[in-house]
Amino acid sequence: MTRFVLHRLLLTIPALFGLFVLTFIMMRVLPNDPSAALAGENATPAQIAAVRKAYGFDEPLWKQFIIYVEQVAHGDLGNSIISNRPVLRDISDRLPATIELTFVSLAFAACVGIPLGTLAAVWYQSLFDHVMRILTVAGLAIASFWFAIILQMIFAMELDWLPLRGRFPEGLAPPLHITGLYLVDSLLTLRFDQFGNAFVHIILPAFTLSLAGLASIARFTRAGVLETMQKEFVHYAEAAGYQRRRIIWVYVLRNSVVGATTQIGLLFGGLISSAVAVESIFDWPGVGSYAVNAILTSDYKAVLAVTLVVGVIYAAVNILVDVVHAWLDPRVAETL
Amino acid sequence: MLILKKFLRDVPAVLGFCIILAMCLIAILTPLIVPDLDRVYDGDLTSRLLPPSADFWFGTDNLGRDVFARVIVGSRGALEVALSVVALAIGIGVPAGLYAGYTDDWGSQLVMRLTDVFLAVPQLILALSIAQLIGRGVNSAMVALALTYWPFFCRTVYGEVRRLRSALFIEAQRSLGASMPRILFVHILPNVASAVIVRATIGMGFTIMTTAVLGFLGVGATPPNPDWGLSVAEGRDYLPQSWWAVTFPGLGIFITVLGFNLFGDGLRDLVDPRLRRSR
Amino acid sequence: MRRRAFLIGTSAVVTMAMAGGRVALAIPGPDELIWAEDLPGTLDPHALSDVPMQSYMINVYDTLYVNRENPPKLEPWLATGHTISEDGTTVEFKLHDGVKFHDGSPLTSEDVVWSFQRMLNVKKGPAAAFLPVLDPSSVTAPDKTTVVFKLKKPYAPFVAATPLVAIVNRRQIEPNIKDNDWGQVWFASNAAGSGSYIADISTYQPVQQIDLKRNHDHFMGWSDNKSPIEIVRKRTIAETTTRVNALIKGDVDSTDSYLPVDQVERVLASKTATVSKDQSMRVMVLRMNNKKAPFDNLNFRLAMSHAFNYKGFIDSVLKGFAVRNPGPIPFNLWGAPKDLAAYDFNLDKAKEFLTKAKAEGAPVDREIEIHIQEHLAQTTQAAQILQQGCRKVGINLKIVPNLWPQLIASTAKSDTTPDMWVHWVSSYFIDPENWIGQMYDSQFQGTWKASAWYKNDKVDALLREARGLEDQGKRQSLYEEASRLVVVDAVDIWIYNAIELRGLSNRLRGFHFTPIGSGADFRSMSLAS
Amino acid sequence: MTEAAPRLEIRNLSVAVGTDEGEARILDRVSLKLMSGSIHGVVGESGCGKSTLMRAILGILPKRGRETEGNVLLDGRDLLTLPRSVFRTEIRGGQIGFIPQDPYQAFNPVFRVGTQLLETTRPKAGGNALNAKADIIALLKAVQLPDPEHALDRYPHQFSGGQRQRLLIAAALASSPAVVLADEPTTALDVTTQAQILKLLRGLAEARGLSMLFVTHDFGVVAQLCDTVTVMYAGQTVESGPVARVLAAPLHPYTKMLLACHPDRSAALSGIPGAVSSPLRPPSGCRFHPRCPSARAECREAIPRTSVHAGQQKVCCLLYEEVERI
Repeated sequence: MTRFVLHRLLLTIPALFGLFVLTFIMMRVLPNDPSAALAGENATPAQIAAVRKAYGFDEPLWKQFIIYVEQVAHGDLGNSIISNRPVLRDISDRLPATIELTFVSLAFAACVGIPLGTLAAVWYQSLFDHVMRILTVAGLAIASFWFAIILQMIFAMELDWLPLRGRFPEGLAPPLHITGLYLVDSLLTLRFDQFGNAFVHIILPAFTLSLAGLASIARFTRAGVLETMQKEFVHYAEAAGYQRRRIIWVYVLRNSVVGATTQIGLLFGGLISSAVAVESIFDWPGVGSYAVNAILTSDYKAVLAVTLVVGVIYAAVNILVDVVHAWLDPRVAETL
Repeated sequence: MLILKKFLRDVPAVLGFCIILAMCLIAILTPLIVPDLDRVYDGDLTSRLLPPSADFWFGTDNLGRDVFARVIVGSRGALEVALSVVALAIGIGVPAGLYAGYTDDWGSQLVMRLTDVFLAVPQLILALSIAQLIGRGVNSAMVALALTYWPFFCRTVYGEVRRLRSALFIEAQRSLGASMPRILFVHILPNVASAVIVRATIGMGFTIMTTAVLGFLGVGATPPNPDWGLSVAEGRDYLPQSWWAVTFPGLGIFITVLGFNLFGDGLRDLVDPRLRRSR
Repeated sequence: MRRRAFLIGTSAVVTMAMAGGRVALAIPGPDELIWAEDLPGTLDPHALSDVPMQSYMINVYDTLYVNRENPPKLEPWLATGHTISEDGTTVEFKLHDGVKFHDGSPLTSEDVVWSFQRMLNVKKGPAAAFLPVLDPSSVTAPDKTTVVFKLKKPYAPFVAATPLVAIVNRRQIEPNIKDNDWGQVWFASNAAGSGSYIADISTYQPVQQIDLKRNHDHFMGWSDNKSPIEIVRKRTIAETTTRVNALIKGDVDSTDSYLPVDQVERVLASKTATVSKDQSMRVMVLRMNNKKAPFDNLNFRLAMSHAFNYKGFIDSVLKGFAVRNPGPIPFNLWGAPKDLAAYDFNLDKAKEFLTKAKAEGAPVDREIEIHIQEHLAQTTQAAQILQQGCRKVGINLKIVPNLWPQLIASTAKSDTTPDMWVHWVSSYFIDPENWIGQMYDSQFQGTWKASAWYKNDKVDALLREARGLEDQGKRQSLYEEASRLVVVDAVDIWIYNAIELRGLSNRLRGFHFTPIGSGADFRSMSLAS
Repeated sequence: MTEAAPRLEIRNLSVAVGTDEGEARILDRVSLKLMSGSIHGVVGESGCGKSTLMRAILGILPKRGRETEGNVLLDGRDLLTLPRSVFRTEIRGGQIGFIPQDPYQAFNPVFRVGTQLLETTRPKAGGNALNAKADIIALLKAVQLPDPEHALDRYPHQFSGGQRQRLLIAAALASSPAVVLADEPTTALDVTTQAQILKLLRGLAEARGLSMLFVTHDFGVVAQLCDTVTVMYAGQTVESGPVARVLAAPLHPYTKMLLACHPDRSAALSGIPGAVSSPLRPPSGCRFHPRCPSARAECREAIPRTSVHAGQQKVCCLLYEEVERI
């Protein structure tokens, strides 16, 4: 297993380095001079030139790159050109919020999507199957930024059941920082009131975000179950007299889901992408809204850092998914 | 014929096909449906944000332009963008995939490692940073999407070619002395075409959605383009009173993406008997 | 068995959570103000000088002078008064005694000197107003309560510009200086002030939120406000729709001062909130690059000036929440001629001028680019209004979305400056110099404010003379004359002077608008129970 | 010979399935009897309907477009009239144990063997998981699996094919079934393992008095293992009787040819010309006539009836109908 994990890590590193080079080139080659932004709103041309020199933007590109690699090697992705704060710190402050949001969405999507997909496969080509397929495809076709606004209007404004925005009520102290995930921290400290607060705040954004994921999960569960149902061991289980419920919900499903775990990485990528718009609408203090702000202020260092950090997380999730896959399906690790 | 019969029995796929057909018709017939482009670009400020009526079927937007006309003309733009992106991505991805799949040299390695790099970040995130860096506008959004979408085609083709490479009929061609381009384009390409077509169909829907998100985030189409995503973004400040300015472009995105996804799904069921599914 | 226990456990937790969750939906606390206006990009008041920074700075920091009321009046604050030498180059301020920073250390003339030196060395934000006339070494403190500024040349707007400069606590910043950076990295996320409110840095999340606590020991005392607000929670809500919804729902006590006009009725119709409508000093301008053909042609510029539907824009798009401003200086500031004739929307005249321009050989058929700031919907709308007019007279106008940082970078040179772009000139300091002076004196070319690349020796002379004079009456007539000249030359398209719209909760009392900081001065506010 | 009541009797069982191209009659009036404590072989080429027969007995034919006629009597009770729920709770994994064809495919790869073996005893053993486990381990000993105590915690891929087949045999026996169905349980195995498994089955059958229906295409296996045999062709029974008799004196031309194919039985390996006919469009008359060397003109039209020879050997061929008539 250790060898398996190491192998996956080694495969990831060149890709991440490539991404690093790619983003650097994008940021610097393109006709974008960050000096003016750095110099400030009322800067004179002379001031801008001074900034350009001070930050080394007048150096040749390869030299800038080497300087940058050195910085990153020291765990420094540079300071935001807008706020002058270390971007990595800002991003890591916001990371738990995004992770909490995406994982809750993923969990919700899985809890609803897997049974739906399974039923659709069991009742293959039935009315339920057709309706479910259209609905899940519809889930993929709904623009999340549009859906988010609609949900806010209904559940936060009209019905007034759920909070409109944010991650925690203003003015109340958030849970003690252990993991940074409010839902987890509040439970760890047995503060059920805090858990409740965190929970009601996450419902709308997580639901919005989960929609596309739910649809994907339902779709690949359906496909997986259909495929697994053709397997010999299912026929055997039937002939050997396993209960039908157990065959489908335990034996077939486990195999289908094991096969589908590899899809979760891709799904996670989709969630992170949607989070960019959704976080901003729900005012969720995560990396997504940070990215939107960075784009709007042309904070190229922040954009670069977000891209890299998302890349690293994405890689980590994919490795994690592979490890879980290997753990669920004992044959995988041994084939290596 | 059997395939057609099987396809016709797949109700959602047929529905998807009908939607695509209708959308294409609308896009082609735009000049007939909306003869007066002034309604698209040139609003009357005194009639801004009017609710749907006999005169303005979908109401008017914040500059008094006809939302119906804009949604209709927007369909053309959406399809054009999606087609260009997918075509560009195929143009890069398929030859690259053919080459990388067929050969074993360092070039093949390079291509595949390059796809690793592009796939190391979720597509939208990368497209977002590329689009915002090369300057805003439909064209840069298109370039950004194509640049981030080709690896998907490359991977698909690569996998198929690897599978086919050792097939008997290819071996036979090779021993007959057929050149590599000939083998690739005459013998292998037709065999990977179905996989590419399926991915392209689903990619159309996916691209329309991603373009809309880029438009919404302000790195896509630019005013006065009646782009759907941009229209939703422009209209969202007028919610909830002027719901029509947001809802109809949103429905445009929804229905078109739905059509491509349903159809693509059905195609995949036909083409890929293993029912393997991904995005 | 295990599974059942798990299910029971989970439901128990969720039930308890839901029971506790009711608390979450309660409105903000009775003595806490939730202020939903964007946080500045950095907390360093010397690094930035924009509207979000102003509304933060005026609460956490003190300045020599402040602007209050509307129309604004310049009042001494940390200073008790000032004197200007005969030749206009030496300005001396007397300071209040016994002022204390938030950490308890005294604020003396030394701190004022150091603050100005830091501001001038950092060379960002507010520095632009001072760099041409002030060297860091020429700020001195002869005694504990006196600060002397030696200007390179007479500069009349100097005192009016002092509210731009926050006086910061040297003792807190100095230990955090690295690589001679004047503590910029540290100060970007810290505070060291003396103002009416103390920034609680532990609550600071960049871009997102910061809490301010009342400074009970503020040197001005609190006798003017019987029930001041103890805690102000500043929150950024990025989406306009969300921000307005939050106000209506009662989650927050304010929006920013750019409430979309179409939301005004909705806010007014709610039981929870109202809208404050205040005449500001913020002029919207469609810039024209006078150095680029065809904009070097007066008739073409005139054609453009007549092609914009001013009334339609102000009455329909802005629903009347703006006032037509015919020239560069806000009409409610001295120096703006009362009799200035505004260009009107007249497509016949536009066509006429266009024909003339064409006859004079101007390349009127080329595609003209107008750059907008894409996250500011109004810039798009204005450009689209112009686009509609242009379509009708046969000018091909293309809208290009852009962003502030890129735009100000592009204005460094005339050939990179866009054909046209849309922006506002807000009140950085209250003096015609902030508008016409920095916009049309050719010596400022290369800054965004002077991006019309207009050069008229007569205007240059008038503006330079006005800058050197202390007498406001004399200055006024000079600025009025200059205004008439630039309007005749149709240098830019001046549209309106803004009425600022800010949504406020009904429980808020004591909101007083002033163009600088847009009324976000928490000192005077209180909350009704 | 006194006719005892058979354990399992199939009477005129027909199964037809609707397909895109029309109705396929996969089983056509199949009859056979499995006597208590005996092993009955079912022999035929692939595609002759053996698997469908198994599925019909187990009640797991696909639902859609299926039509079934005839009777499947287990201890005199007609299984085909039973509701599905009873089938599920009493018959499969209860009164009928099942040994599948391919031990490599029959196990779910991601579950431990123990989970899967204990699955069949789940409904019956109730809460007493400990007992069920002990019973299974005892069975594993009976099927001579090495290290039976730890076998349950391992994954399927950690066993060899023969071991897996032993596990599956144990699973089939777990519910002490009245009848065991074995679907070519040795075809996927190599020859030595095959022999071991057959020996094991024989031993188990004798020790436990099992009644077993053994499906195979291999007469050699039948000879080693079975007491009686039924030969099937294209969904029909063509001949049946005691193994010794059928092997020694096959009556039906098909049986003869099948026996001739077997390398152990004849010096020359002669294949049967042609292929099994499609159940979609079966030949008229006797289904075997297109391939039959002794076919006559009437074979094309007349449907043969079953005739009995020497009181035990039944054959379904026009040749013998005449013999009878004469």
